[in-house]
Amino acid sequence: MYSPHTAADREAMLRAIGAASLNELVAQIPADLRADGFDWPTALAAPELLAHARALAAKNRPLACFAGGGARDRFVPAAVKALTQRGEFLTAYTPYQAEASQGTLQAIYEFQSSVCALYGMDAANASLYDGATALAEAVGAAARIAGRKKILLPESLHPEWRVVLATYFAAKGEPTLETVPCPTGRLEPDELARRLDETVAAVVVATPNFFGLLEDGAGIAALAHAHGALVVAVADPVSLGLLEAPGVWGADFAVGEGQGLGNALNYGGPYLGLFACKKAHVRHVPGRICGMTADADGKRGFVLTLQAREQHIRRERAASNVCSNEALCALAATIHLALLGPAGLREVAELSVDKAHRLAAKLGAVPGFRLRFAGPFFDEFALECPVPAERVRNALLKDGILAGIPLGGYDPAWKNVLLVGATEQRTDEEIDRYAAALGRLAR
Amino acid sequence: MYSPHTAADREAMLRAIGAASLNELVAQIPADLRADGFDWPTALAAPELLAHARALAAKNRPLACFAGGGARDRFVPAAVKALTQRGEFLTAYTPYQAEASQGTLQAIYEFQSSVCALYGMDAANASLYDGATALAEAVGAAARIAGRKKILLPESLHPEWRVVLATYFAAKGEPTLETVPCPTGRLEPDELARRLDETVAAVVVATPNFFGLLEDGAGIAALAHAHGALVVAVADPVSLGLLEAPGVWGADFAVGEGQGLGNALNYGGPYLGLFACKKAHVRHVPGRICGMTADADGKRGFVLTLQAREQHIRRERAASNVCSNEALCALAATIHLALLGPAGLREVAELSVDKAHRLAAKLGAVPGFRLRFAGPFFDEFALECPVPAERVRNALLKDGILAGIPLGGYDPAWKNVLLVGATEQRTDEEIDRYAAALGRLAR
Amino acid sequence: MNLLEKLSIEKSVPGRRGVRFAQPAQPAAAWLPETALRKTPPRLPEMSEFDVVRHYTRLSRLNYCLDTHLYPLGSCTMKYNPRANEEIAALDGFAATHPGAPDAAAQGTLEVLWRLERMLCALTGLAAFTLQPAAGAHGEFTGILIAAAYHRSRRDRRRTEILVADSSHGTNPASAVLGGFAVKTVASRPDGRLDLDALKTALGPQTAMVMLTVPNTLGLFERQIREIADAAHAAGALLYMDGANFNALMGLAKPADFGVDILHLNLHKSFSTPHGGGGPGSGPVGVTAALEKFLPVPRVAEKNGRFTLRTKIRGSIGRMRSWAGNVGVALKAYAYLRAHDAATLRSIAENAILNANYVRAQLRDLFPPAVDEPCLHECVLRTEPEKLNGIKTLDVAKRLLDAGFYAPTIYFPLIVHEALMVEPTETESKETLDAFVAALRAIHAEALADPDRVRAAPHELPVRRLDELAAARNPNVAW
Amino acid sequence: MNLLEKLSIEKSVPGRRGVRFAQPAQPAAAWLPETALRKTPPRLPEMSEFDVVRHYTRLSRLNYCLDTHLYPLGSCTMKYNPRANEEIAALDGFAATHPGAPDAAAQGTLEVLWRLERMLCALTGLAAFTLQPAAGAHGEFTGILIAAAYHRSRRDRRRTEILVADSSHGTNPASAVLGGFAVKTVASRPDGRLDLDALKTALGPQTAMVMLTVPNTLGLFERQIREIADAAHAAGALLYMDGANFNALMGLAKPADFGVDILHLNLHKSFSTPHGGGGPGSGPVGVTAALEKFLPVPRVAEKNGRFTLRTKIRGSIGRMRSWAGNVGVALKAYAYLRAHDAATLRSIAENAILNANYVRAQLRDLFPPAVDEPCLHECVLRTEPEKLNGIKTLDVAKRLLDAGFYAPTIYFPLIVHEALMVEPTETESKETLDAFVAALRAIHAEALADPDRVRAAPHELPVRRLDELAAARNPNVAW
Ligand SMILES: Cc1ncc(COP(=O)(O)O)c(C=O)c1O
Ligand SMILES: Cc1ncc(COP(=O)(O)O)c(C=O)c1O
Repeated sequence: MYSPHTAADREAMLRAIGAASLNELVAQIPADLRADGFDWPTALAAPELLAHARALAAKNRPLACFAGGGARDRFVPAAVKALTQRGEFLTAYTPYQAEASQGTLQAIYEFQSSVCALYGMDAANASLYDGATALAEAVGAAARIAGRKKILLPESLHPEWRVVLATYFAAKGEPTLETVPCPTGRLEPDELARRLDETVAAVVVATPNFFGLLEDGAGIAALAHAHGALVVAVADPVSLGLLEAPGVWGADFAVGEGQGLGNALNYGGPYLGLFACKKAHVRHVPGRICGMTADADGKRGFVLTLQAREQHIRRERAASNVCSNEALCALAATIHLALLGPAGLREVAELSVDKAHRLAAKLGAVPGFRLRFAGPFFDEFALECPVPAERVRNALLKDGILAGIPLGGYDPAWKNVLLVGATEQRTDEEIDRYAAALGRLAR
Repeated sequence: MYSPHTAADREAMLRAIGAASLNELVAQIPADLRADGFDWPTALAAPELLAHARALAAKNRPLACFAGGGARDRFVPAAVKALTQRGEFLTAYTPYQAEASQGTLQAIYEFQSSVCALYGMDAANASLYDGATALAEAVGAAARIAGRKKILLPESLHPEWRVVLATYFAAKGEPTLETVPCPTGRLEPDELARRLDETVAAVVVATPNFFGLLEDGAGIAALAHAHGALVVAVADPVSLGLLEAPGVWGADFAVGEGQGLGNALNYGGPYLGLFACKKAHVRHVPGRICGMTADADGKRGFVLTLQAREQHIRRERAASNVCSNEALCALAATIHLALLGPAGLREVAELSVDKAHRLAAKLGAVPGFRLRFAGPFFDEFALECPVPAERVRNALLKDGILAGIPLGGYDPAWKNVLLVGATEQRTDEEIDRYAAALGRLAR
Repeated sequence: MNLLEKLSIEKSVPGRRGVRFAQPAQPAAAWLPETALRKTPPRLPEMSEFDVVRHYTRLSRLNYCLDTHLYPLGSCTMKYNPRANEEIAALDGFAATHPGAPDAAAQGTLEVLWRLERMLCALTGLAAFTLQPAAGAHGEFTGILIAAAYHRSRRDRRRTEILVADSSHGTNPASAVLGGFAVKTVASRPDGRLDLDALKTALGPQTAMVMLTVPNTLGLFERQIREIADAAHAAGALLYMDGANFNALMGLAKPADFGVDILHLNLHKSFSTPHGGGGPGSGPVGVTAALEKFLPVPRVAEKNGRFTLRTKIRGSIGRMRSWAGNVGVALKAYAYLRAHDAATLRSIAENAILNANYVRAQLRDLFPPAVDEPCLHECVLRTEPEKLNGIKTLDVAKRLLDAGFYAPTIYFPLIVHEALMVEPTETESKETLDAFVAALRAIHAEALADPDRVRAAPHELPVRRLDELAAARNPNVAW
Repeated sequence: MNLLEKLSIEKSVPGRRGVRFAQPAQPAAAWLPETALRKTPPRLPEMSEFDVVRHYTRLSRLNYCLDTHLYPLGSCTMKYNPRANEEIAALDGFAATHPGAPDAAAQGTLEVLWRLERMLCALTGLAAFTLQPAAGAHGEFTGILIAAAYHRSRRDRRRTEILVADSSHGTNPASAVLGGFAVKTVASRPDGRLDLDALKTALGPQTAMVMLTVPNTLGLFERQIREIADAAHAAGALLYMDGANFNALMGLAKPADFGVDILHLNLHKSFSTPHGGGGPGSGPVGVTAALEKFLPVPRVAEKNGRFTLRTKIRGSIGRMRSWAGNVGVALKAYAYLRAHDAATLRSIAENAILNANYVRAQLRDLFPPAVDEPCLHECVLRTEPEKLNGIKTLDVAKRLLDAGFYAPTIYFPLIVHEALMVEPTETESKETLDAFVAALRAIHAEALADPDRVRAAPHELPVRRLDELAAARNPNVAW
């Protein structure tokens, strides 16, 4: 359909090749391995294809989104979309030929720099698949560096991310993962201290954590370091418009889900794995890294660098198997951050915090509902419901509200817990509508 | 808001200027002419602006569009939008500096060529405001060339276009416009012949005409030419994927509404005035024209040409006052036509014809409804209703159907007439839904 | 042949296909007479979709544009075109609405048009606007038809003449003639303003209207505008303001206070809608209450929050085009205006004025301003060939392209010899202006040191200087 | 410093603002402890919106890309990226849906995912697919974890080794190691195919899986694939097919018929989703019925036209990432596949094969193919420095950039000396290929006549050859 060849083209080309027919070229596929047809729908012409897609898209329901859990409904400036859709970015490959790819390369360098600035780190890569896989890579690197096998994961880390880590390391059997219970919703120093010993390679700490709560990063880092363990921080990059950078409070690695920086919700992907670390660990970074250099005339330029870590050079001895990453999402994040700047990012963070707190106050005031945990939270919070949270979520759909994520699917103990968040996108009207709907439910 | 200046920038610049304050620079506006404030809404931040616009857009109702009248719901390939939104096209000005504008200029040349190809003409301009104003310009040029004053306009020309012509020439008083009645829905040779004499500068003929009917272009042209009058043809460019070109059947000028070539409905604008003519008249063409030339090295290039016709050179002696035109819409049309090619354009035309005819058969079979006119039509037709057409149109809104344009507003004699059309976009399901709704109405 | 990029038709291959459609249930021959069908298909390119995308992407890259280069085109207000406006205008609800849809199905668009009209009234102090004109020149013509209708309504048939300033844009006299008026040009004084005495002499019972550009095309405010208005009114004439340069007045002054009767604005200039390589634009026309009834139809009316499109208004001049206007452009302007409060609107004008004066101040020693006093939104400088080895404005302009800047408007206004009309707009930063100033200063130095290099410019562009004369002598305007 | 374009941070001006937001009702200090707040704002650029648009527009123009240049990168399938796919994936209904939305609110997306899975099954003959992997390498890793789970489920703990071909992509061995397996490399024969005898020797009770790329990275079909499959199965091992090169097989052959147990496809290659400068991709993994239960969650299930997301499946290896996968990419692939019927899908493969052979035939006298027989979708050629004044593949690649072509994949597969791996894809026209062939032939001639010019290439690009060694020696990876 998208091939330009006319019958005349094909003939001329076959003649040039010296082949009698296309079949002759395909002959190396043994006849008994050829497909003899398959079940396939009729083709849709261009207008029908669009109409079909529109009809499908219309089967999804637009909702005022109070769900988070690592996927946030954040404002994406129109310029982000317009620029990332430029063919020069959209249709380029990984910048193997640096001289013909300076646009992509410089943008990656700016991306890495922005990530370092947010997380207070020295080095970052060109992106990974998403936050969860970035964490898996960081944990793997930390274990290699520390030469130890055990990783401590707090229960306050996203449960899906914990499953991803378990999946990643199940076959290899190492590093081993130990979950630290968080009955207060946060990683308690005592609980951690009890588990720290010379087998622990790294402690993972998410702040804001899965429940939206702020952890004592500095305290945890000090504890971990005292036992020779590395610290891997997980942080929402938007929160870092306001909160202290992990690199400052002592993290050795920092990862995050970057979707909220200029990327749409997309039902879960493509998202953006952010990965950063202190200088000492740069040669353990997985995936692409762009570095600054100069050309034959001394003119500044950028190249993919430290490729000796990578699979295409090192094969089975590579630091990771990552090849394609999420470059276009990273570009969106880079442009997004440049558009917002430190002041804009702070505004987004402050608005989200403010709205989440005002929402929490209203929801917590509905009879039967209360915040599950005490302590400062960022822009998400765990709401304890008098009934299964899934029922609450389903009931509010008819008000056009996605009330949050019911946590019972992750842990039966959380059956009545709804994870609720607000971003800069939520209006006062929507917040009030949510509270009112919950109020009606309580009656 | 979009200005980059910080307070420090302003100060530094004022210092360089040697002005104490901005006020000093503005001082040439006498103080008593300064505004002392005005009523203005509070500014909307970026997310609120988008939300506000979405809310407004949602107040328009999506309808299956069977309305035409010069504005058609046609399929626009995604590539048209992606390419016209490229900053290089979108944010360039009229290509005054040709060397830095070869992209726009070559595209205009291709546009002119495509228009000539469709209409069978030798020359075209870079676009005019819309079809109606293009006709006004053509009529004005024809009167100047013929050195005569009278223009014959058939009643089968779009009534709004007739009003536009009347408005354009009212103040000047010339050319004078005479409407030729079309009781059969078409321009009858006898009616025309009766009015043709040596005062007639031009005869306008639209085919397909306002009612969708095909006119006898060749016959009319022969008649007009026999009386020394020029022929100005009006034609939907999409119809020319199938129908004989006006230049072939004898028109001297040809104009059309080009919206259907790659441009959205946009509630009426921006649209695209197409203007073409035979070689002899090229120096009477209004607006921008791009021509091929060569640079100092003999390399091919393009420039705006024949500028001696234009207002910025000739001022009160210019062929027209047109300055800005509809360049981006013309670009969309150019890309659209390149994507479709002759075969694709023919497919669109055939689909529209086929769907309109199948629709007409179904609607005409509903008791009380019938086609108002006999004779071959293209993809629109006049449906005679048993009740005022406006009522029919309003009744079908609840079925999600825009049934057509009621013509009573143009002429009380057409009170019960609904102008109905179908394009390649209308599905069989929609056609059936329309017929069924009309059937229910008839009961 | 030596060329930059083949034409689409030169890339065409018979039988190659791009976008395809479904097959009709019946071919056209089933419905249409054979005689009506064309004998040969139109000579359009036959390309694959990919070929087309690549072709126009490559073509686009031959352009300078605002998104890549400073575009200091005087009188054109090439300010940043916010992408939010594009997103908003493209929203399906707006873009997919047929202009023949009943009011009930188009409330969103009608509300935008109505609100925009109210906002333009607030900005200008005028009573009513039409959004129908598709461009500035179209607006002028509309205004001229309104003036004609006004005088006609008063049965004053002597008003056959329109006075325009010699510094005016070419569209002003051209529009006047289109409206059937004779044009008389009034001279400017050495300070760049209209000569009030000359105007008074020219005014008479034959004068239908005075057309004035404010700020004028020298970037100067017509200080005596009130006197001009009074003189015109005293003579029974109307005052028309060409408001294409409204960027300099936004939030600072209301033309109604000047005594203006009719004015047009250019949404594609002052209000940030993109120029698209030559359009589409939008040239709304505002009038005083006395003239409102002459505005073209349709017009949007509001009652209790419901919006209707009025198509029959007694006194209206008629229709300037089909449908309601360049609605897509109006939407962008509306979005732009809603992004600002009153104070930031005013700062638009202030920053535009600051930028123009900054450029003027930095260049006045080498490129003397046509009038040496602070300007508003743009400054008109001059090249002095006699001091520059004969280097002309055209040469300077072409050499600027090499330096990575689009050229200013040149040779306009016509009353300034070797004019270079620079309008930086408020969206350009000090750093960009510094680079522009440095480039012009370097060209000046080069003109003294190596004039032939300047004369042969551009050197760094995809093509060298193009032969415009040859193009006009032997027009080749289609393949 | 001499540079192409400043960094965004170098264009930053303190206090300058781009996109702004509303002010919160209360500042953060009202809600958060002072100690948690950062002391210094992150060092991000402070730019106006216009600066940002101009910056990234200008940056973009430093790139070659598919939309402007042929991109004959072997193994990468750089085919046209239809814009319709972008439009569809960006539809609000799809793009704005939260992954935590209940099934009832996401029926549209779930239906697309389900249909796409069924289509991938139809194309490959396999029983089930997961769309969760975000790229090809991620898919490989998924497949390896499935293999491990399979053997574990059979309590077969001896299977610690994975066999890969020496021509395989680097991700194959790297993924195997990530899964905890030892990697053993099996050599290829001179005809570019895996050495079946060597494989049989290597196979044993320790073998968990054989990983094979089909067509292999030389663009050749593994004719003995069935024998390979049988041998692997006989040894109790699984057969994994790296299906990144599926473009050559689309509609022509179903991997399930080869005896493949697990395979991944690259939607961002075969199915036309854009590569975006390095991603996002999508690497769905397909398996036989016997292995279906090991697929990661979530999976989409259908019943009576209602779609549900299943998150708990006994036997599943778990989750490879958060949520359901790169849904936006899957949407584009779905749109692509729906635009084709079975016959045109097959013609995709045929035309891709035709194009590769056309290039091979036209160049084989100067750049000898690694294996001189008809290829499938790509051909691997060699530069012969010894006959070319020492000019190497790298030099040829850089010189090709000057000629207006992106370079082929070079120095891969590792088993071919001085490899130039050319994959034109089916969306390039004969004319483009002719130009590419002519350019390579010209470079060959130049290498003989003026080798220094070739060695110093590129000459026409924004930068000359960049120093990669210096970059790695002293990494500067952030401002
Ligand atoms: C002062 C002035 N008046 C009128 C116009 C005409 O506007 P338009 O090009 O939109 O017709 C222009 C545009 O260049 C202008 O600068
Ligand atoms: C043969 C082959 N296998 C695997 C991969 C890895 O795919 P990805 O880059 O999507 O991880 C590639 C990509 O280059 C490839 O060509």
